[in-house]
Amino acid sequence: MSTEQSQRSQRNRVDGGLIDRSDTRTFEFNNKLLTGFAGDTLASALLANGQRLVGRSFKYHRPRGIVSAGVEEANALVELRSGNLTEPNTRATVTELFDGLVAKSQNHKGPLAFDVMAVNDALAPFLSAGFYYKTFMWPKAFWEKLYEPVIRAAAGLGSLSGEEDPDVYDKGFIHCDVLVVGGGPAGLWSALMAGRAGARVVLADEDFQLGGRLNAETHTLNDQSGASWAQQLIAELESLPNVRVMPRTTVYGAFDHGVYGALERKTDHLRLSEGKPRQVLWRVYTKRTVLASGATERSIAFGNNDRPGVMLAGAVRTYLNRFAVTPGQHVAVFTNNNDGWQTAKDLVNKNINVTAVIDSRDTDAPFELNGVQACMGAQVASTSGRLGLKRITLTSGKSFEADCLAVSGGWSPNVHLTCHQRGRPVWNDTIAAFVPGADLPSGMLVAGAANGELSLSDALRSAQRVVNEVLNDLGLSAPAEALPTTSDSTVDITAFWHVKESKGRAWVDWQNDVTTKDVAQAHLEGFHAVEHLKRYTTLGMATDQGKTANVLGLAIMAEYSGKSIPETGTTIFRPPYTPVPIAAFAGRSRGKNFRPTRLTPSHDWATELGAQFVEVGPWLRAQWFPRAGESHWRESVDREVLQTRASVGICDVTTLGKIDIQGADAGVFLDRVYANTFSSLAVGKVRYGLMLREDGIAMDDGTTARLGEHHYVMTTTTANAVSVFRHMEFCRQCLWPNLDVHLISATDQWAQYAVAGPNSRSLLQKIVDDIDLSNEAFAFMACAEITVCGGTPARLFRISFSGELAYEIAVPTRYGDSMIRELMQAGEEFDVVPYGTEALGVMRIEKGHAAGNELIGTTTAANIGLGRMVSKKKDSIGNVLSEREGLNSESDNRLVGFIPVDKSRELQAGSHFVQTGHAVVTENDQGWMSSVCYSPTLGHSIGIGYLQRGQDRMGEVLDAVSPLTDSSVAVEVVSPHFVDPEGERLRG
Amino acid sequence: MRYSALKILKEGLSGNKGWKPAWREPEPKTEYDVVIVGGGGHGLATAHYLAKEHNITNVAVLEKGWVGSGNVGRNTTIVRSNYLLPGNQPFYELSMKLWEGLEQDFNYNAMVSQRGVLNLCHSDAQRDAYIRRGNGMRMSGADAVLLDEAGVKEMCPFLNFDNARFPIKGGLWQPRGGTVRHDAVAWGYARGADSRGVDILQQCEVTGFQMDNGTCVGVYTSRGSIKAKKVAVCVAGSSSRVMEKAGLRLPIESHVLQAFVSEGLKPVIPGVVTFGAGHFYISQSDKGGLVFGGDIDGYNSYAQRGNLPVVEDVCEGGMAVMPMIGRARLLRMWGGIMDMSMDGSPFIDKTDVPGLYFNGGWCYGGFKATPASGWCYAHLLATDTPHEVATAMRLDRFMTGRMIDEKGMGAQPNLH
Amino acid sequence: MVNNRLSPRPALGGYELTHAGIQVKERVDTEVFSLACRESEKASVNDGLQSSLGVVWPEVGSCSVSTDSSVRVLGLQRDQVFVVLNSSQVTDGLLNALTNVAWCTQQSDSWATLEISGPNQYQVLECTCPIDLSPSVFTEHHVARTSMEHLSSIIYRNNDSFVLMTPTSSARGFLHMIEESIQFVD
Amino acid sequence: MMINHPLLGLRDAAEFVYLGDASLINRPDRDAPDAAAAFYEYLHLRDNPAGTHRELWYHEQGDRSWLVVTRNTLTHDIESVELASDVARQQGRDV
Repeated sequence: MSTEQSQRSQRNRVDGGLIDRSDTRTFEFNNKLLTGFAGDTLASALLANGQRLVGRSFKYHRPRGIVSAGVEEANALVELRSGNLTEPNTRATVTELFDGLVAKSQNHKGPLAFDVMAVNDALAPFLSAGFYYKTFMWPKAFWEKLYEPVIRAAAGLGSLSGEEDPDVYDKGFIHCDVLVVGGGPAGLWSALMAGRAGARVVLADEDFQLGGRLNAETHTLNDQSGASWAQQLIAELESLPNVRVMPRTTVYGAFDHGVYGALERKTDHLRLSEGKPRQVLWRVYTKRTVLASGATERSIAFGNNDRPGVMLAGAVRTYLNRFAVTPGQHVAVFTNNNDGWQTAKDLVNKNINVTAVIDSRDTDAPFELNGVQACMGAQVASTSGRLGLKRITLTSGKSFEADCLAVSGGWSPNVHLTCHQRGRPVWNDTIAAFVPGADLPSGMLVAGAANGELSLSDALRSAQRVVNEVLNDLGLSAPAEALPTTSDSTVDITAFWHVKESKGRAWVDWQNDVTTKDVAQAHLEGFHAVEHLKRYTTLGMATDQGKTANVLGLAIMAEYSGKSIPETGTTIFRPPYTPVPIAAFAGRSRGKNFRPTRLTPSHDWATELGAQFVEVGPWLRAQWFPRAGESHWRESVDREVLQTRASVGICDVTTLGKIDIQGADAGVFLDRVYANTFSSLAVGKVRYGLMLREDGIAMDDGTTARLGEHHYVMTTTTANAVSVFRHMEFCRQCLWPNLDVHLISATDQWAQYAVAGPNSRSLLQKIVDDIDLSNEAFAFMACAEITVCGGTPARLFRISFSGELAYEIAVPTRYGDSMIRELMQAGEEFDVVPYGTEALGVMRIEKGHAAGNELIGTTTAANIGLGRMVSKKKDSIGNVLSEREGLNSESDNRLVGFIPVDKSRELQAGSHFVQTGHAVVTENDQGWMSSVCYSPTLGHSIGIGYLQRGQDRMGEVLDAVSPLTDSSVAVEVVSPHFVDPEGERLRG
Repeated sequence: MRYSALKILKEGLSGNKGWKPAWREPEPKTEYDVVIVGGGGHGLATAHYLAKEHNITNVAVLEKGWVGSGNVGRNTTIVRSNYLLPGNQPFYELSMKLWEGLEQDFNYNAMVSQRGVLNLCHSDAQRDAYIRRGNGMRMSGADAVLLDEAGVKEMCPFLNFDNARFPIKGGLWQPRGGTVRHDAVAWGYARGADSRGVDILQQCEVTGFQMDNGTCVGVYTSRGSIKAKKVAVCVAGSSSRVMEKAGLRLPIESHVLQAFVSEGLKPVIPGVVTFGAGHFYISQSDKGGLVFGGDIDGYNSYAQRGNLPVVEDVCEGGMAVMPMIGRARLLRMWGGIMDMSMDGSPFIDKTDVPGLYFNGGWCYGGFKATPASGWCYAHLLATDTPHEVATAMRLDRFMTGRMIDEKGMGAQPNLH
Repeated sequence: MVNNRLSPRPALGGYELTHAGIQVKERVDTEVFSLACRESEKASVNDGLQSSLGVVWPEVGSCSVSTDSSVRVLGLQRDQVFVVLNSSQVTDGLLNALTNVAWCTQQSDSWATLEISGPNQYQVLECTCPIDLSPSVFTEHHVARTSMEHLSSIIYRNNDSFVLMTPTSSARGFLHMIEESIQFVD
Repeated sequence: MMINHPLLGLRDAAEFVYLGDASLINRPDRDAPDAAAAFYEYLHLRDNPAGTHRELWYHEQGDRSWLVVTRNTLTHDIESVELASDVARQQGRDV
């Protein structure tokens, strides 16, 4: 389409503005191809094309149009883009127009102009505030089957695609001295002064075009237009190396201690993001914040004030002056202040027909406008026009033609960020609005309209005052620069909220369809508290969070209850200031990158072997190593177990936490953190240790080796490595700060492999350099620092988790890959088998070792049969509270073994135990099965679990019941040590 | 005023001008049989059941702000009875049964929506633990269904099955779980209690306890002093602050829990879904907002607001398990103050002070407990014996070592 | 005894990349030792460090660099520092010296080390690193330990580049994060 | 939140892990006659004020120091930050 053609189709386009007419942009709204220009928003382009009807309201499906030109938009919400890029509830008023943009209206069945759901509007008398709380209760079953599904189906506005968001998102951190929120006159001035003074400044503005109202008004500064003055300041700001100018960036929240959240929209103005982050969520750390977030205009409630064409008066000026669009050809104005008059004036100057200015103030008109009828002390009673405004009627009966009604109910400062830390705004009668209170977030100062200083000269003066204070706080000197001289106007408001003689419903919250009658009814039913009003009527709970509606609603409530507005109070402003995509808060932490992955040193080698991997906390571990011909995981696991028990197997156990403990008091320290004693452990020996929490419950277990007089190496379980380290630092720094003991994690330092099975000694003997591994020289629970493979330093521990003769050998991680390959090669003659976590688990159950399924944070030492290990001769963490009565009951659970009476049956972990034939109810619950496996060694299913008085019930037959999995198996209580109960193999 | 479809019709036709206040706004009397401190869900439910089940109607509920201004009005509305331990599970199952009859009970539609609660599991060990839990639920009379990966996929095809850091292995599903419109619970109980003669006193802050020879005989309030035969404190979130006025220290810390809601969306999420490898749970409200949350911020706070790390943590969990919500926008974040107890379980008990009773320590699970909490607290107040499903919820259990520690985290409130 | 010697393998295989005005290189020639001592022993430890390596025990958050820049001590904790030096400098004599000075632990294999440089390095790092790295604040004499995208890291300056140390087991994820950041650079 | 680390300056609280009431430093004497009651109170009956609270934070993603942070639980304002080991020594935890 040629520029000329597109100009013609944009019938509401006027002269001027900040759009680029040389850059035509084609877009689609409800399958209709339209054009606009670079610099347009979707809303301005729609208005340019005469598209007034853009959506349907939430509850009554009323036809709705564009009301604002900013983030406060309540009505013009569209589904932007399509397919998996669909963005529901997108405000057309802040959507930058790009070539190829596709948007659809929302919340209607059938075409936008003929929404069948609009029947709700006819039923409105029965759907008033809170109606759903009072009905749908009979008959009882109908709620779930009929009423609720119908209500739910009608809920919501736009739709998600149901597909994964394909865009990427990023996060970032910015440090600065001064964060300036808002790039209007006050923000630009503050940023420039701070920048010139040498402060590190961040200037963030939600708009793609900085300048704020300067771009929307016809004010002049030093005889320049507002927009060009803004351009000049922006250019200088961008030239300063210590200033970061961030357009398209919304500071959405003020958090503790000078932390601000900001969302930068990087590619939302482009058709595709092309692999770059769509948005970046910045965390801004700042010393001072200048909040220059401006103000938002309110409406007035009167009959049918929701018709497409009824708009905010300031927004009309924005469209006219910035976007070169007139929202109508015959515009009327309804105002309670001078600002509405400014709209009429700007329209007249653009030769748009202004049919009337209706002013609720019973005073003289602030100025005369040629050909414009002024109705002072007048009120609009109603409007007409099915899908768009055609006429307005005053309470006096007078009526005017209008396809646009510009309404100005006064301006509310955007105090949101001042309240994010529970500060409360205070009421200012002069401007009939809430302004920031005294309890601001620390480090925040407010300038300009956000502070209730609504005129341009006041805004600049306050910016000057605020930035000087900021610079003084920072120890910087303020540059000497006089404020520009400005054309100016005062708002001069007389509070006026709603037209009592309205014909038809008068809307307070457009999006959630809350009317003045709903407010009245809430009052009638005793919902006087402002939070009750909000919750009962849903006032202010829509996507705009009541930016235009809240003050109106509570002012009307105040009127009904005969209280003042400050007495009535406000609801709480919560972050975010404007909605933020959930994906932006997640950033890169999604999919496989949700959390870090830790890989073991043998990972590549295991991958080459085709190992199946499993997530174990942060780690990926080999679960089993399938071989050709094995079709079921059990085949692989059984083979790994049997071969290990028959000859030798190797398993990567690097993931166990390793803590290096050194210091003159290392032994004393260990005695205090472990329930059992370590100071007496001989150098070159390893001991099993049980660690309790201070409440006497088992925290972790593992082996600790004494490598030297003052040097121990502790192993923790994989899962608890981090929390045990933290706990030990607590003990070291907070409880016994004078002990000479030092901790450092060595988990990543060492690649550690378990070598288990009767041939493990023979295998290792081939690897180690000159050390005698015979039972005499290196007995069970021995350890040593050695070298392997001709000089590589290593640590060797003779410990066993499998119950076999076994060792763990550790080499520096850089040798880990080489080591596993060497071990496998050396083991070839023994038919060595690598085994994974499944076989490891089978062997430990066969051996009756408690592990993660057993140590669940409620387990006492007695539960796992280690009660005697808690030394009473010394103080240790958990020692005293482990003696509490409730942890030492005779009837306590004990860890015992279970075998199915019918050996062909499979046991089920998570089964509960009841006495044979007893009812499967809580009262008869005697414990549960914690771990089960098929034991290839025994040839049947085995389990370990907790049973009341289990130690005294060997041989008893019980039911292991699992109603959840429909199983009930008769089991015999046995010792948990299924294999080699005397421990001959591991000592051999 | 009784509510019905007919009533709505009648009022609708006459301009909705005949509605009466949902509850009275009486002046405080000088003395009551029972004074309940705290006009939240639990306090109002207690009053309702005291009146309805025990015929004790000379009762006042004292609320420092407005009815329902505490956690009953700022939670994520989930109800379920999928607890692990015998000290908890029968209690929550009683609560579930009371939810199921609630609307008829108090003539108010709280929109109990039993669309199911699905807890995802991501490892064999987690599945084993869920089986143990599910079996315990079934043994207490609750419903529970174990789903494998295919079963989860059928129910929630939009979850991340292809590219997950912690793949979904299955889930434990409680079909009767779901959500309830939170404010309506407070309002419904308030109406139920009020209609039976209970005085609901808003803007009435308790400033102290009247003691006589070591016995609590009433309270001092911002609206004057009030005598009572029994004083029942029920102010979760502020328990330590209030009980301190009676000289009592509690095994409780106050922590902030944040919650989030998205813009309104057409229905996409069938019930409640919880992620098992991170802190994230979600449901969709009757109005279409995605209501979600995760872990507590983790530090003591009375500020009713949180900070960014947890916001990000929750959304990371959401995107990890449910990447279709990425383009939905987070509309509002808020915080409530939780009574985090030392074992993650609540208290419904007498105190060492005669005449003074305590209900609190609900951690972030208090909403679902509201009916049973009121029921059992009313039972305790009326009979001076604990209700049979609440016998383990004792204040002295840390002294005796009989904790109810569902998560096994020990005396570390921010980990429960 | 087998005859095959074990061959070392760097955590990231000796990674190198130049893209979008960024250079990234894995350092494969450094060794890291942790030294720990009590407050009361610091003076003597300091003397030992001076005489053996020409460095001092730095304050937490600071570095001490030898005059020839071959040895750098990272002040990571009040009672614990990392000595970073070139592999070629590691001799039995040096190890003895370190062990005699304070409680010493080999940490070389715990960490993968990346050096990142180029004009866009700030743009890359500001996406993931919460530390203020601006030259006026974070100088050659600073070091910080922090978390980047849930990954532990130690960061310090080396002339015009940044050195990042991260635990070996998650080093591939860390590298992926850096690569992604580079890809995101405008 | 930002914690003004006594050695490192302002650091994001996200780098820290919270424990709770700083009186957890005052671990009772196991050999005292009332040890059972003392340990019960020490572990379970912690300070939970609405106002100034002394509490333990651990700089896990930093210098691994335990800190005593004095913070207002109503406003989150932080009054002071000390090294817990220094506090512990001052409080006489010498063995």
